[in-house]
Amino acid sequence: MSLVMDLERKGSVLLVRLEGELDHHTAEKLRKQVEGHLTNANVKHIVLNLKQLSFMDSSGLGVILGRYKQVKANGGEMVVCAISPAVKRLFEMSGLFKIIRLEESEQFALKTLGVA
Amino acid sequence: MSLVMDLERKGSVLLVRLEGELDHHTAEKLRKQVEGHLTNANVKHIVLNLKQLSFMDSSGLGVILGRYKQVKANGGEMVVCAISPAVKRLFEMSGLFKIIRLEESEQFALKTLGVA
Amino acid sequence: MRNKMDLTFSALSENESFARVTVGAFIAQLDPTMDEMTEIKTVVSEAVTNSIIHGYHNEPDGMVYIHVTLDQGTIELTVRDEGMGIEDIDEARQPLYTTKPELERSGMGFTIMENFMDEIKVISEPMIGTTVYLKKHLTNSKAICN
Amino acid sequence: MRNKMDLTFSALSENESFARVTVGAFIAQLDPTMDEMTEIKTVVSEAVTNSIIHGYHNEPDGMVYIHVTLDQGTIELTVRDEGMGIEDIDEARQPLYTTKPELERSGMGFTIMENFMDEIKVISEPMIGTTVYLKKHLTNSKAICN
Ligand SMILES: Nc1ncnc2c1ncn2[C@@H]1O[C@H](COP(=O)(O)OP(=O)(O)O)[C@@H](O)[C@H]1O
Ligand SMILES: Nc1ncnc2c1ncn2[C@@H]1O[C@H](COP(=O)(O)OP(=O)(O)O)[C@@H](O)[C@H]1O
Repeated sequence: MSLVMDLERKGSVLLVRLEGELDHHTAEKLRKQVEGHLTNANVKHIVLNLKQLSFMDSSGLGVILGRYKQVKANGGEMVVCAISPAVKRLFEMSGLFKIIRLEESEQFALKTLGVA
Repeated sequence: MSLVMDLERKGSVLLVRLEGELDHHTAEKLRKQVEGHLTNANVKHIVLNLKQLSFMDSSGLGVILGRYKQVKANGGEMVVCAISPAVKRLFEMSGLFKIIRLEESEQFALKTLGVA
Repeated sequence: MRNKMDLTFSALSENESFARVTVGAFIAQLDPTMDEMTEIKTVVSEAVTNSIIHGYHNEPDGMVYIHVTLDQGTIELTVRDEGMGIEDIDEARQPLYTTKPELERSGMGFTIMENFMDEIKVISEPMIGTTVYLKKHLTNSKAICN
Repeated sequence: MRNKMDLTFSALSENESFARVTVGAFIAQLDPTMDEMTEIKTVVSEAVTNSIIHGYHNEPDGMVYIHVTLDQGTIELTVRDEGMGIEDIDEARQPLYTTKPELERSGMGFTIMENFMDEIKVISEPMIGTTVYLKKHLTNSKAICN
């Protein structure tokens, strides 16, 4: 089991869909992929769809927090959607919801950022 | 993963459908189940449907051979059907096809024994 | 039923998921709930990742040692390395504390372990290594009746 | 990439499937074909079952030891016990030979190991124990390029 990443730009939003397991091993790959797309000057926000994510640990929190800081520095926002109860617990434990917005669905998340 | 056994009498035939993994641990359970049904005087033959079997090793060969001997002693036959290439290799290696008949499908196996 | 296993493997990040799968397959015998399974796998991931990153600084020659005992529905899990060790354990266990922010560590590993398990003990000595001992009792009835 | 692991567990028949899953999860890194995966799992099952049944006579206090090394697409697998041992190894390796027909053993364990692996070595001493050393080179290109 590893991580499948699907990245797509929609206007000013980088939509990132993850499938599989996000741990220390796969977090580095995700970091590189997302950073590659963030060099695009049009990208301001990130929407992270975790619907197909079957596992995540604190390395996942780290890489998400890292990307949050990057978009924040450019005045952008980070929104996560479709998260499992297990991932939700990790977000709550770490206080990540104070800075990262949670939305039910991808479509709704995109809408709040004026896309889709 | 363990073994799910589905046993059903059809006339003189005991139809045994296996799902999951047949190894030393689960072979003993299978032996007991089948022997319980073989006490029924009406049962003469065994049809073994291995379509849903995802794993088998030499302990599986042993328990199948053991049941073959029991039906053989009563003048009955043992027929296996719907086996995977992996299981087929084990049967070939051990020469089990010399004594146990292979049929494509469960329906066909039952028909050759005058049932269904 | 009492059952135990030891697992030792190279300190490679590829082995993080392997360690989770292995411990998960072993505890499956106790028929844990989905939540308990996730908690155990997460905890294994945290402790093993720490040994690889902090204990051995990603040096794959190091070995990570896992020991699991199952007894009457109780899981005892030990993750050990012969790496760097921890200077100040109390400080290390603080939420959000990390010595490797440049690797985007969140500092939540120990906090997650504490939250997901009933008991945690950390024994560490600089230059000798670190042992994390974790314990959890499953709520499941099958486990208790075994 | 060179990667290795050691696994030790109680001689319980419940652990046969656990051993298969664990070795399977470890070798998955080499991206074997489905056939190769089945062959390795079968071989693990045969050797582990032998240690439990023949080595330890189903006595769960005994421990079974597995060692796996992955190197350039080659799998080296060792299964060891500290049980009964084998008097005559050549005789034991004959197809259909078994000392436990009453347990419905087929006597095909060693034959399957020989057929599914490229190399097999059996070292055994009565009252000391048995070590089965197995080797297989994967045909897969990813494994070779690693
Ligand atoms: N096995 C270990 N060996 C050495 N240091 C460790 C080990 N485990 C944890 N630490 C130390 O404890 C700190 C906190 O660990 P943790 O809560 O898991 O957060 P993180 O891994 O995100 O840094 C680490 O940053 C590290 O300094
Ligand atoms: N680990 C072991 N310890 C002791 N004896 C063994 C061991 N493995 C195999 N043997 C002996 O070798 C014989 C043949 O083994 P095998 O080919 O696997 O067939 P089976 O397990 O069906 O008997 C066994 O019956 C047993 O006498």
